[in-house]
Amino acid sequence: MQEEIIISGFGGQGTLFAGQVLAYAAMDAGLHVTWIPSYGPEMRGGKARCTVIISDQEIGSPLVRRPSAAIVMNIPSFEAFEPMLKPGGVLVVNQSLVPNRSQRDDIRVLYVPATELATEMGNVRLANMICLGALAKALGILPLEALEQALDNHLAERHRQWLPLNKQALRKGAEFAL
Amino acid sequence: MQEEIIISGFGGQGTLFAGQVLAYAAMDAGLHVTWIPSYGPEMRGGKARCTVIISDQEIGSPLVRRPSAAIVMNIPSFEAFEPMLKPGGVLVVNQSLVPNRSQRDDIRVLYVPATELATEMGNVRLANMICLGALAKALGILPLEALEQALDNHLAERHRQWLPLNKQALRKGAEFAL
Amino acid sequence: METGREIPPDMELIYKYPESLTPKFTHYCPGCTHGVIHRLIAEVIDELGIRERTIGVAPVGCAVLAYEYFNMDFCEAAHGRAPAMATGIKRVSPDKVVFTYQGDGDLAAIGTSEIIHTANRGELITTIFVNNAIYGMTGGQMAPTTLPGQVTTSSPRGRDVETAGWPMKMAELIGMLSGAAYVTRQAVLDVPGIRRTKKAIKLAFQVQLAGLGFSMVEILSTCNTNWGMSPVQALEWAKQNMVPYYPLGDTKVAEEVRALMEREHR
Amino acid sequence: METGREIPPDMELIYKYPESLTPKFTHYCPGCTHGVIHRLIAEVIDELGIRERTIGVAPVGCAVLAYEYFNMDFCEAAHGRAPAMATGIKRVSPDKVVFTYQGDGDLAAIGTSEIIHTANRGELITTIFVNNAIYGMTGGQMAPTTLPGQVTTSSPRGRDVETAGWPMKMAELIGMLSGAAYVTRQAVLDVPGIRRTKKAIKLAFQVQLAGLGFSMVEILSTCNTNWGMSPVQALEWAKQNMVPYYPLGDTKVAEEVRALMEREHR
Amino acid sequence: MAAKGMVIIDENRCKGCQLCVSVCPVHILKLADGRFNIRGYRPVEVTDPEACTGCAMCATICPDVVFTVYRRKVRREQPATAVATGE
Amino acid sequence: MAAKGMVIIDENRCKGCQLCVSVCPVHILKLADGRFNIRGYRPVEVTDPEACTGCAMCATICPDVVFTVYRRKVRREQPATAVATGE
Amino acid sequence: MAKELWEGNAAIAEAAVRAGAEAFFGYPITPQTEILEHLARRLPELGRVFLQAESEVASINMVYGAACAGARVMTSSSSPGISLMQEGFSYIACSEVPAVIVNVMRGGPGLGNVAPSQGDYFQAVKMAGHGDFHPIVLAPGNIQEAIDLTILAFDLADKYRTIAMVLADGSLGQMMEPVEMPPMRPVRKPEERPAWALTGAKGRQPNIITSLYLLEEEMEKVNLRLQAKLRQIAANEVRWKEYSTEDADLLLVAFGTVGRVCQTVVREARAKGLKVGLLRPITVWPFPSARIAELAARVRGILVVEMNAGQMLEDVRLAVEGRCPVRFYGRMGGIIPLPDEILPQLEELNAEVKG
Amino acid sequence: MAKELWEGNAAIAEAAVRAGAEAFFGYPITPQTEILEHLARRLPELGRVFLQAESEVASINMVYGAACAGARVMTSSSSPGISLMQEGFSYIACSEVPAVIVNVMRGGPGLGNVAPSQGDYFQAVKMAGHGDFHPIVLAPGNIQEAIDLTILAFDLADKYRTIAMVLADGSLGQMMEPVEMPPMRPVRKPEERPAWALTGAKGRQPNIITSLYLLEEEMEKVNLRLQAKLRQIAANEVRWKEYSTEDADLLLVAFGTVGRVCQTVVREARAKGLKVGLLRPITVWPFPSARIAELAARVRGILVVEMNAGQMLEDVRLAVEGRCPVRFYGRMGGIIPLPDEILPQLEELNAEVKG
Ligand SMILES: Cc1ncc(C[n+]2csc(CCOP(=O)(O)OP(=O)(O)O)c2C)c(N)n1
Ligand SMILES: Cc1ncc(C[n+]2csc(CCOP(=O)(O)OP(=O)(O)O)c2C)c(N)n1
Ligand code: SF4
Ligand code: SF4
Ligand code: SF4
Ligand code: SF4
Repeated sequence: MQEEIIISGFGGQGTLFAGQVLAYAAMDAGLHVTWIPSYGPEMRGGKARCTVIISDQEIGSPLVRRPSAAIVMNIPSFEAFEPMLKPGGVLVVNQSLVPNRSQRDDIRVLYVPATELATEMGNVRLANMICLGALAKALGILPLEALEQALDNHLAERHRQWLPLNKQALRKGAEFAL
Repeated sequence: MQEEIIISGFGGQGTLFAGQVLAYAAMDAGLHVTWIPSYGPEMRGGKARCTVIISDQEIGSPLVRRPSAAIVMNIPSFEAFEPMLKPGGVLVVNQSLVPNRSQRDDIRVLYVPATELATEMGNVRLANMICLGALAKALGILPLEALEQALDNHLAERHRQWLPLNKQALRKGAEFAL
Repeated sequence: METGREIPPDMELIYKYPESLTPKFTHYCPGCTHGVIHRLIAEVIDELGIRERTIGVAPVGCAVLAYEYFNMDFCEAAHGRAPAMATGIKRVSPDKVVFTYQGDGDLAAIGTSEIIHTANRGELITTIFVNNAIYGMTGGQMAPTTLPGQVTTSSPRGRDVETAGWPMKMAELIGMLSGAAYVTRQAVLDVPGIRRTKKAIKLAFQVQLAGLGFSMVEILSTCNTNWGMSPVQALEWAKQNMVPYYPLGDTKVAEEVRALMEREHR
Repeated sequence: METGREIPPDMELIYKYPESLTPKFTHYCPGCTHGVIHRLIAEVIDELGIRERTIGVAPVGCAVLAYEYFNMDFCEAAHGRAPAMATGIKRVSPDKVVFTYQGDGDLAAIGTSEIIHTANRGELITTIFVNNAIYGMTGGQMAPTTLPGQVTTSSPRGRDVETAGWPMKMAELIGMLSGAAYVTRQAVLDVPGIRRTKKAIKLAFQVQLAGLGFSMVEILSTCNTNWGMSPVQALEWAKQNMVPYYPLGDTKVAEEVRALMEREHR
Repeated sequence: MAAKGMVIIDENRCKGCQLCVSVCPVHILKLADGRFNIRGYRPVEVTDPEACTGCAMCATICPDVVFTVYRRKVRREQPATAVATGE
Repeated sequence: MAAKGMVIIDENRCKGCQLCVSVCPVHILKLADGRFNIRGYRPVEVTDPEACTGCAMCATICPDVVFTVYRRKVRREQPATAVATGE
Repeated sequence: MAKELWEGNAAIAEAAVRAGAEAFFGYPITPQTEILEHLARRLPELGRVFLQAESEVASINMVYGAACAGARVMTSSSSPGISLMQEGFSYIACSEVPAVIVNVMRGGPGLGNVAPSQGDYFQAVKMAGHGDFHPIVLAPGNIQEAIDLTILAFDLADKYRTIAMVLADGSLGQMMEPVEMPPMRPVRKPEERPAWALTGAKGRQPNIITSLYLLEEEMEKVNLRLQAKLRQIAANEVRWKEYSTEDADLLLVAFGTVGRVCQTVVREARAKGLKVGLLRPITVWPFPSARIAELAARVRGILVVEMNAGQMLEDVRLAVEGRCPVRFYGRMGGIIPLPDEILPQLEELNAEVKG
Repeated sequence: MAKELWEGNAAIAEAAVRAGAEAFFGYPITPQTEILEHLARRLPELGRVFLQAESEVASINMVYGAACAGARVMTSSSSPGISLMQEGFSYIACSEVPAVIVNVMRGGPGLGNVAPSQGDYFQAVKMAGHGDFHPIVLAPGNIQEAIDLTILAFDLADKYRTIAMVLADGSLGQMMEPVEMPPMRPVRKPEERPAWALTGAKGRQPNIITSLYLLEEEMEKVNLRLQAKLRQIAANEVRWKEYSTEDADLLLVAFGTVGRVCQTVVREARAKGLKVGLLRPITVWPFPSARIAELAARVRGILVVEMNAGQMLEDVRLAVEGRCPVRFYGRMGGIIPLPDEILPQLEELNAEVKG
């Protein structure tokens, strides 16, 4: 088993953190995992993406050209990865900011109005967890509990108060993958 | 024809300049020549020596371990080069500062009281020219006139007033090689 | 640029986009004072009409891409070496106007030796020194100009003057050197300060044009991103904390420069 | 040492060879003041009884072989970097006494940045700065401290302040930095000056021992060889030409140091 | 009565830093809400054009040269850009 | 009457720079003529030992630590090396 | 022992702490500033020395000083900063004091960019500045290795009194992986410092540390000693990893991040029926030349893959000495070659050597 | 034209003047200070620019600036000073501006001594600081060559917009030989400066000179351009001299001063009946690999002689690729190997390859 996941969006959308939560969960589940970021030249804003590879054997390349799954939180990310996704792959689209629709029939696409839902939940920054919940559910390599555990174990002190909401967000996202 | 000449003494004894006069003369005579100095670590005083190679063909190594001729102006120089001289070579010893006598019978040794003679002539710094005169005469590859020419052409302005005395010194030295 | 809105005939143009800036968007963070300083330099160069004979030297720092934004010949120096590079340019092109644009890490840390000797030689160049009390580009480490107690990523408990020393007052230090003709410290923290800063920048270039010696304008600025504040808060913080430590005003005005100033004010 | 001459019982020893010097002959030119300064440092270290916990840092310059002459742990720094090296030593060995010995090329040219930041951090080290207005070891090129009009092998027409700038006054510059506790300029050009210089060196070491901050003694010296004079003439030339340009005396005395001085004089 | 001054806003240059908002003496600048420019920032808007005095404070503090400023002619002429420096 | 002071000269350290000669207040130092030390320098000599005051000026200016200096005891005691610094 | 998720730079920094580093002197530069930032927090809280220097030139000379004093010391930087340390390296090398250097390489030449690169291979393995010397160079391919090799670097530096360099690239510095962080070693007490160190000449002859030898003969002696040391290191310390080389027809040689990328290439190539093996040097100096020579006699061709224009390639060719064809594939400017571009290169080579 | 007796350093300096150098920025260091001293006199009297910088770091960045302005510019130094210029080299290389560097090598590593050496060969030919580039490196074997190659350096630097380095050793810098000093070339007028240079954006788009390329793709493009340029130089500019190679059984390869020493060795060896030839590279980068490969196929063995621990040796081995045995003889610390020590090495090699 090996999943190559790309989580991509603007800086500030929490794509890197979402990837780390996934990585922590995979690690705690005893799987091999690599997390590798890539940024744009801008100091602030600009692209922010990470590649997370989860595998049951030693991981070679920490980067892939054709991911098996992706979360795209803005238009450029959709345009970059929708075509590259491996057949049978899973694509989570933050519908609130990405009007595009995929024409591919060889992948599973989940359209999630993440930003809107997050705003409803009281913090726009929860969009990343909503998308992550959807992805995790769809991939099914890790139970939601594992992600929640990861949040419990690794969410930074100063964000602790957001713990419950983050978990809710995961579950809300998961609903889109039913 | 190739002569490898080492002129060696303390700094301040004019060994480097003597070598340059020789080099100029050789050049003006259309011969190949190299002049290469070597100093000790001291800022002032300490060893000062040069190797002059004169040849009728292109010169390879500018350094030799066994010179065909040498001027030694102090004891360490005598000890360094007297044994190394090639058989048939010429050794000019500044007798005033070097009490040593050579035991070798396969080289020609000229003992010249250069420092004393120079002092008599009114400038101790003429010792180098006296030794050079002796060497040149003994080697016979360059006529004294060539060395005088070299002095005419290349003696630094500020030393011009010493020109005549330098020439006298050459001739005085030459007498020891008769 | 927004159009379709026609201007009433009795309106006169008060402020327009400087010719010495390219139309490019900058990569600077929102509210970063680098943008203000770029603009002031461009305005001065426009006013002096020297754009076509000015050569700029960009630093390594957030302003590393300055050459994208200034509409003139430009080069990008090694970290801290802009003054040496500018010296090389000016010595072989004495008829050109040469300026360096440097941050506090660039000028006051790695580039200390170059700025001091360039100033001491009295090179006919102008240095714009942007003091934002931190390393911006690399993500907010301590600079030689970081204030006592100021928290940065490399002084997590705040700058400890016992081990890191006190912030360096570069305008005062450079002002001591004989080759420096005009050295001043200004701030772009409010509108009046920005206007004074522009005057200083203009004078600095005039000093170069008049061949009077080295000129430098140190400018107290902000780095809201690495200070972790809003742009408006950052201006306020700088006023509260930087200005008291770094007194504003001239630290060196050579005789000839004073004369020049007076002529200017007539 | 000459012997066989017995000392009358009513004679007391007034001056003897310092323990902190090795018996080696130095490579310095006859009459070079480096020798005098070595001796003074050694006498001070003897008097303070710190030889066994002192670590010296030699420069690149004529004093490059200082480690041969001082009878204590020593290392040889890269050209100009002695203050950085001393910083490294002192930071990991705070109980040791660390000093650098540097020439004007070493400290005021290539080593500008290191000495300034070391002083500004207030490193607890002592720097002996030998200002002989020239590069001695390399055969007499212009130094940052070379006097206006002074002829050197790299300023054959004499130092031109238009292109080379004015000689740098390091004691004044370093004195400006907050981390510097004691900075002074002395001269070893005559007996009284030599005695004052020794006092200054002693105080500089005491400042370090008391943990008060960075201390530096700039010492006006001679390089008779490259100045092309006799040793005695050289002392005279320096008095006539260097002293007027480089005023003697303290350029920085921190409060605590003043207190220390007073205690010393009681 | 007609506005003493007028600003033209190059919306896409705006990064929404609000420096101008903080200095406008007549408080007629605010960030657009719900609206984003091509770089994803909420650009500044003029709430009451009539009140603009043409003081050019916004243009003076704007790091991104968003403003072009006009002012109703007054008696004594002045060099254009000079005004930005408040002379 | 016996000399107030006395110097011992470590001849082979001497480089004949004459700095001591230039400062000796009683002018009793000069370079040996015709004589060289092991390093080829003419070492300094005391011409009139009786006249030595033990002022240690020679030792104070000598770059090569050639001198050891003694002085006839006087009333108030002093620490040895302190004298070299003239205190 | 439970695994923790560490970012490469922080992991290297923490490994230095665990290895007993007494002092760090450095200057910020992307993509390794997190090393400095981590140590800015950790070392002071442990009562050890952290100092942000005014430049890389100052950093390396502070390191030189601290090393002379006998402390375990380290600095880290990235390409341009490492270039500025070349003179210091040469002094340290000649003085034979131990020092650990981390170079997290970025795209060059010049200011370049902050993306991962292997463009400084030559600079790292061929010299320590001017003169005849080079450091031990360790090239981690993943974060666990980065940790283990950082600790090894301290030990080798001490053992051989030389520079040990950890040569990583930006991607390794910024990626995260689960690793086991070794326990904390006790720091060496001042009184445990080596006998040659500058600790004050109390009850012993002074210790002198210098790199100046005016007499040619002495200088040559020093060089002969240094060369002997290098031969000894070459004999004892060569390290590398092999993957599926037993039956390989074709051999990949790659180090660091590209090395691990090639692990994937091996899997995919074998899936396609190509008998491919991989040799990943762990020490790039000393270089596993002997082993490569052995394999070269067995395989039909070698493909060297690097994130540069072909630098380690020369060391491979020196080892192979014509025994089999050696081809190269590289990307520059901060681009990491991916399996799908390397595979075709292997197929080409295969066609070439088969035909 | 009459020959004049010139000292190597002064000759190099005067050659730069004759080549039309507009500016020199440098810092004193033995054994090349005479270059700086000569130019301190000559350039100002010709109304050109001489500036003694505060350090080598400043020198190289002043050179960088002057080069960007389109002036013909040079600096010179010796080993430690060259190490300090590495970052500057890398910037100049990436920016593609022309600059001439003279390195009169001294004994190393560290402060070393001021005696002649070839210890910086790797540093010179393998890189210009960090990143994938290296300068053109010219290695004179006598003073006439030093003059001619200094002038060539200016022309090649201009032609390829790159660094051209004259790599000499201390003995060449200080020896004297009769030479022909070429006539003075006119200096380029300001208005004749290249179109890419920074001369003020009057009536044209601004010229930008940078070495920063944030996007990996752009940075790679630049690198590909640089590599293409290096290939072009390698194709056009290889230079070497051969002595008695026509019928040689054994080949000597040596550059610079040792190269000329080996000329004597050839004579003496042939006198002893050994058929020895010599190849003396004039350009050590680009290296005469092709020619050496040819000869390697013909001769029975090769002896490489250097004043270091064996650096050019690697380039020879890369060229030979096992075609014949390659042996090495070197001296270090500033010692010049003499014919009487090289000859026995040849005889050994002869015995080995004959047997
Ligand atoms: C030789 C070298 N060292 C370090 C760096 C990394 N670096 C880039 S910018 C910078 C400092 C930037 O701070 P500052 O000069 O204050 O400018 P700012 O970004 O704050 O405007 C550093 C250390 C580099 N590029 N080169
Ligand atoms: C990096 C480097 N640059 C240059 C030199 C050559 N060098 C040796 S000593 C010296 C200057 C010596 O002058 P100073 O510091 O004034 O000491 P002095 O010899 O006058 O006592 C120089 C430039 C060097 N050794 N290393
Ligand atoms: S990081 Fe700081 S200095 Fe850099 S652009 Fe952002 S605000 Fe400006
Ligand atoms: S050269 Fe000058 S500084 Fe050096 S030892 Fe001689 S006199 Fe002293
Ligand atoms: S100051 Fe400029 S950039 Fe900032 S909000 Fe106002 S208009 Fe926009
Ligand atoms: S001062 Fe010292 S070295 Fe000089 S002459 Fe007198 S005794 Fe000799």
